[in-house]
Amino acid sequence: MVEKPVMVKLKRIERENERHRTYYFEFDKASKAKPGQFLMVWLPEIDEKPISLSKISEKEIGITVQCKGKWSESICSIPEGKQIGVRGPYGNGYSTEGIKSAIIVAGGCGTAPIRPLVDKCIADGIETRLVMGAQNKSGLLFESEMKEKLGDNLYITTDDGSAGTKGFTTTVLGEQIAKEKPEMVFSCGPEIMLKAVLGMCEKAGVKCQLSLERYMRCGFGVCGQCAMNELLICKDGPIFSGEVLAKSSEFGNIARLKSGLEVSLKEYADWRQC
Amino acid sequence: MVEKPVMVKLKRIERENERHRTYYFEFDKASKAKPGQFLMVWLPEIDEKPISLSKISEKEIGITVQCKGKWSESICSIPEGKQIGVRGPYGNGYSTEGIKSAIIVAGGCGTAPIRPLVDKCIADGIETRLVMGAQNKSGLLFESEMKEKLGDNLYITTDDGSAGTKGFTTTVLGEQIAKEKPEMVFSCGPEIMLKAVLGMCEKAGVKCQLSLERYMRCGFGVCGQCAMNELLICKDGPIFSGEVLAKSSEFGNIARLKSGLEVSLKEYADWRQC
Amino acid sequence: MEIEFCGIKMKNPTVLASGILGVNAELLKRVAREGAGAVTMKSIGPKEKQGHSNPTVLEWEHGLINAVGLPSPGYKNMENEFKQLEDCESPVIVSIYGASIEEFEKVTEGIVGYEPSIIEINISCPNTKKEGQIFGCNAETAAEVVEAVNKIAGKIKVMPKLTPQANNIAEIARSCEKAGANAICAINTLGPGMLIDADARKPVLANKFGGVSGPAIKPIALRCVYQIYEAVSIPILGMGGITNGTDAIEMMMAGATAVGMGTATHYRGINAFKLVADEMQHWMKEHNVENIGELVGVVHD
Amino acid sequence: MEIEFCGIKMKNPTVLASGILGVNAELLKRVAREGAGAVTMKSIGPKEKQGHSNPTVLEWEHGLINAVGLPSPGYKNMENEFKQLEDCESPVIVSIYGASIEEFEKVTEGIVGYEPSIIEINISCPNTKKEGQIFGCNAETAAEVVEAVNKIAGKIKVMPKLTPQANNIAEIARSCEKAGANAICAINTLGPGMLIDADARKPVLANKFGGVSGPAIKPIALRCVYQIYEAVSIPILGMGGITNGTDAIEMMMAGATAVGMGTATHYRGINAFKLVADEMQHWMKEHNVENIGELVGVVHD
Ligand SMILES: Cc1cc2nc3c(=O)[nH]c(=O)nc-3n(C[C@H](O)[C@H](O)[C@H](O)COP(=O)(O)O)c2cc1C
Ligand SMILES: Cc1cc2nc3c(=O)[nH]c(=O)nc-3n(C[C@H](O)[C@H](O)[C@H](O)COP(=O)(O)O)c2cc1C
Ligand code: FES
Ligand code: FES
Repeated sequence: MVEKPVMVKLKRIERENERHRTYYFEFDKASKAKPGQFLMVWLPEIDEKPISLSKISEKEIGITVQCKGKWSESICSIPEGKQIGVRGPYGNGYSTEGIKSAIIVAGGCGTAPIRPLVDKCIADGIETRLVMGAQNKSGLLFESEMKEKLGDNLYITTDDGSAGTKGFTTTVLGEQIAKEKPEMVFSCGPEIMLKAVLGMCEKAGVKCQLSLERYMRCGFGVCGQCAMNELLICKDGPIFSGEVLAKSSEFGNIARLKSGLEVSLKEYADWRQC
Repeated sequence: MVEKPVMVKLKRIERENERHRTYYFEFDKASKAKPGQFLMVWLPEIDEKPISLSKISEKEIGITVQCKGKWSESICSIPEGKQIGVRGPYGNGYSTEGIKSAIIVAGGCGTAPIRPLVDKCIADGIETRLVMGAQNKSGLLFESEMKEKLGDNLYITTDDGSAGTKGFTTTVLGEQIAKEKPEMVFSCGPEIMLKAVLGMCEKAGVKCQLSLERYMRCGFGVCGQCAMNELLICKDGPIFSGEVLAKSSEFGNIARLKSGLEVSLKEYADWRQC
Repeated sequence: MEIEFCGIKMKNPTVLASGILGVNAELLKRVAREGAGAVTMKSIGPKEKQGHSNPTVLEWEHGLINAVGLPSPGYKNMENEFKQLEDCESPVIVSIYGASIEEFEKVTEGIVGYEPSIIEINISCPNTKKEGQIFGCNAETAAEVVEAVNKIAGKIKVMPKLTPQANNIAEIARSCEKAGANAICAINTLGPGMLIDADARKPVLANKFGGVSGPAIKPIALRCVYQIYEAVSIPILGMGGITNGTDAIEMMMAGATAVGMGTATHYRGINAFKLVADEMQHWMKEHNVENIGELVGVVHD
Repeated sequence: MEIEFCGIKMKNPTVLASGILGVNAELLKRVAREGAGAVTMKSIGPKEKQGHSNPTVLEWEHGLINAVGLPSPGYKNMENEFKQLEDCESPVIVSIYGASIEEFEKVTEGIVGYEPSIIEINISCPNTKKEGQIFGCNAETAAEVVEAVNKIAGKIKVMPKLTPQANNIAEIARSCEKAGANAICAINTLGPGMLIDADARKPVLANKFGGVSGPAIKPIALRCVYQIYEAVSIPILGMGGITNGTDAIEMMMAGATAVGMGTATHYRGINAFKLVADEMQHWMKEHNVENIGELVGVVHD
């Protein structure tokens, strides 16, 4: 259980769409991970990044990456059969215990950790609706797989209307809560979206679990880099309940750059952009 | 299983005779030790010495010390209730497997490891004779206990005749082998005696296991200090079969001082004297 | 378990080490709430600094290794944190670093107004080129830094943090004491060390080298504190590999008045401080020790 | 798995480190038989020396700690051992120490006639006052010792053994190379460190301080070897914390041509050498490496 990278061979690489790839490999330590947990993924001499598990099974583990920066462009150029370094799984993961009905809201590459969550909800017999959004059709992830698994319970939105309903996921979330209040809302996506999701849930009196993101170093709760107020995203999170987030002055507002400098979420997002 | 001393409380101290004391304490790691194994016994700021287990049980562990030098005089002055440091057990111990009859030969403070060996032989249903010798009556150890356990199978010798037969243990050993050949001879005592025991066993065609002694440092086979030819007394021994010893040019001849200097056994014994 | 450490009252002898968790005021307050007798902020530098790229913090079989590289928002950007620290339930130690005497002076000037309980002078970081160890391996330069900081610090206590890489740590401590240090902190991470991944055929840390902490370094830390205790009469904040109550007691016996912990939070959680303080108390009861202060330096008797 | 180390042929890259088992010829031959590619004798001094009192060698949670204190019969009393070593199946390295250049010279003169494969110059023992580290922490004195020994050694190869306590081990290695060293051995034990027993309220080693070896020091050893490799072109005998095949491969990747092991014999038995050599071979097969030499220094690419 030593937290240093293990090199694993990329068994299979799937092109999800223009900008997203899913990488499959064997990594026993993650075979019983919870949806929402993440790995630190090391590309030697490039960088190491926290990446959510987008596939959890005994047979194989998957991660889905948006190709856009130095690290992610690098991983996109690695061919099948080559190795990457992984350590983890880290974080707490979503909790589905005792829940009978849920709405899941996924935004952009936030859909990655939602995939194993959907599997888990179905396995647990939870009545599940999924609202999945992206800027445009080509940004959608796992569309056909989700359609297959959820049928009419899948609701798609795009900012430009190139697929599904034109507009934001939160609009559909509002409609769905109004139609039938779920016991829990699960969500992952841009923090600005999560903030809106929290607001709607609070108003409707529905519990929620939201997945957050901050720049990380250790990933296991030592360095403090990922702090949001007194919370460590890597260890206390990345999944937080709405109750906890409602008390956080930094949620939706403030994040830390690599130096530890506190900046507005907007400035952080410009630096970060995922 | 880390080989550093553990402080244990001296529960009980028994005065065996003028010069020998037995110390009892609890030390779980040794509760399943084999007769012939030893502990490294640490007296803070004094020294650390290898000492055989003279009592092995779930309830308590015992060691028997001859008071004569700096370290042993120190332990003799420690009152009940105080602590000493122990690590181990070390070494291989005597093997009683598959044996039906045995003669045990104990010389001087070599009687210490023989005590648990007698218990083991009895428990294993081995037909056991014990030849126990010392310079004089006051040097004998565990006499009444052995008498009780072995009855007529106990043979005592003293150099000066102050108890038992006057003479050497080896004389009695010869008689006993002649009377009825045992499957195994076990022995512990001065190396000169052990050398004689080996000679008699070889001549009579009887197997033997002899317990040796050398100056030690680590006690667990790393430093090489206790070497006798290519053997490590602390780890390959301290119990060796007659076959192995017969091939050793140093057995009965040569030992190493603290510096590693090879000297005659006599010179070593003068330095060592136990 | 209350102690006094160079005039500062602490509810127990455990102290959060610098660079662990302490990036913001709220985490420091959380650690104080979870039992730490005092808390240390992550070392603050003269200007904004990114630190090294990832991987920066890794576990290995016997501890952690890190090359975070002293990231800092810079002392000018930390007003917000200092203000929020006013109601911290435990004393706050502010750790500072610089690449020159002038930088140390600048940072001290910038933070002294917030009146931390102690200013820790980090002259011992093994994973940056310009800051750190170069000051801590030489008795004269170490003393110069202490003297410079001390002048500006006024009545605020100053405590240089030393490196085990120094060839004569006792001499360096003595020289710092003469230069006005009110306490000594020892040790910073050991090394640097290096991890290599055989499959990747590469060093694992992006910086290649990093400071080693945790259980592996305890014997070195004990020796350093033992030697410093013989050399100075100011109190020592001892750290390096402490993970349980017995470790802490050993460190105090070697000569530490208070004990720091960093890596332990990985093995035992943020409440490591409460756990260790409880274990120390348990040990004291078992051994009929009334006052923890009795144990400081006893192995020297 | 055959390699050549500064002209010496070895059946595999594993070497018995000095001070472990190697007190007499027969044990050295046993270790050679149990698989070691080369064996090193316990360091030999100028005269008979008792070493420290017990406890001298202890295990702790992450390795060993020892303060044996360089006991030695003295080079004059070792003729018997040298004679018996003539039929050792692996090359024999003779390790020597001294408290002055003159002592190093005397010992070299005394043993050079026995034509060991390599003379290892121990300038790095951390648990004696007069011998050891004082020579190994300074580039000039290190070079002086190497030069003096080298002059007497003639065609016999000489290999100084360095300490991780040196503040710039690369510089020391470079300076030894210039002074005529044919190889570098790194590292000797780390520290010194110290164990304290809380119940006894005492340091456990009679000498209080001792050198730390085994798994705990591997990251430090890897860093030292890495840095030395960048500084010199003579081969390196890398050691410190190697216990299995992967450790050995990592050490070679850092820059070692051969790998020493001492503490591993405690964890894995005297046949540690065969076990580790087998594991290395297994690793090579799995990774399609034909020649172990390909791996030397690869992390530097
Ligand atoms: C991730 C990490 C970051 C650290 N950052 C700093 C730092 O910024 N300043 C400093 O003085 N020490 C720093 N240290 C050293 C610790 O304060 C402490 O001296 C060292 O880790 C030994 O204690 P430990 O074994 O309890 O962790 C850091 C240690 C770790 C593990
Ligand atoms: C008990 C013991 C005795 C040692 N004696 C010597 C010695 O006499 N000369 C020497 O150069 N190194 C000596 N060393 C250091 C080892 O040769 C080696 O450099 C060190 O232990 C690191 O390797 P390891 O981790 O594989 O043990 C000794 C080490 C131990 C554990
Ligand atoms: S990334 Fe280090 S504490 Fe979260
Ligand atoms: S005493 Fe160290 S090897 Fe036997």
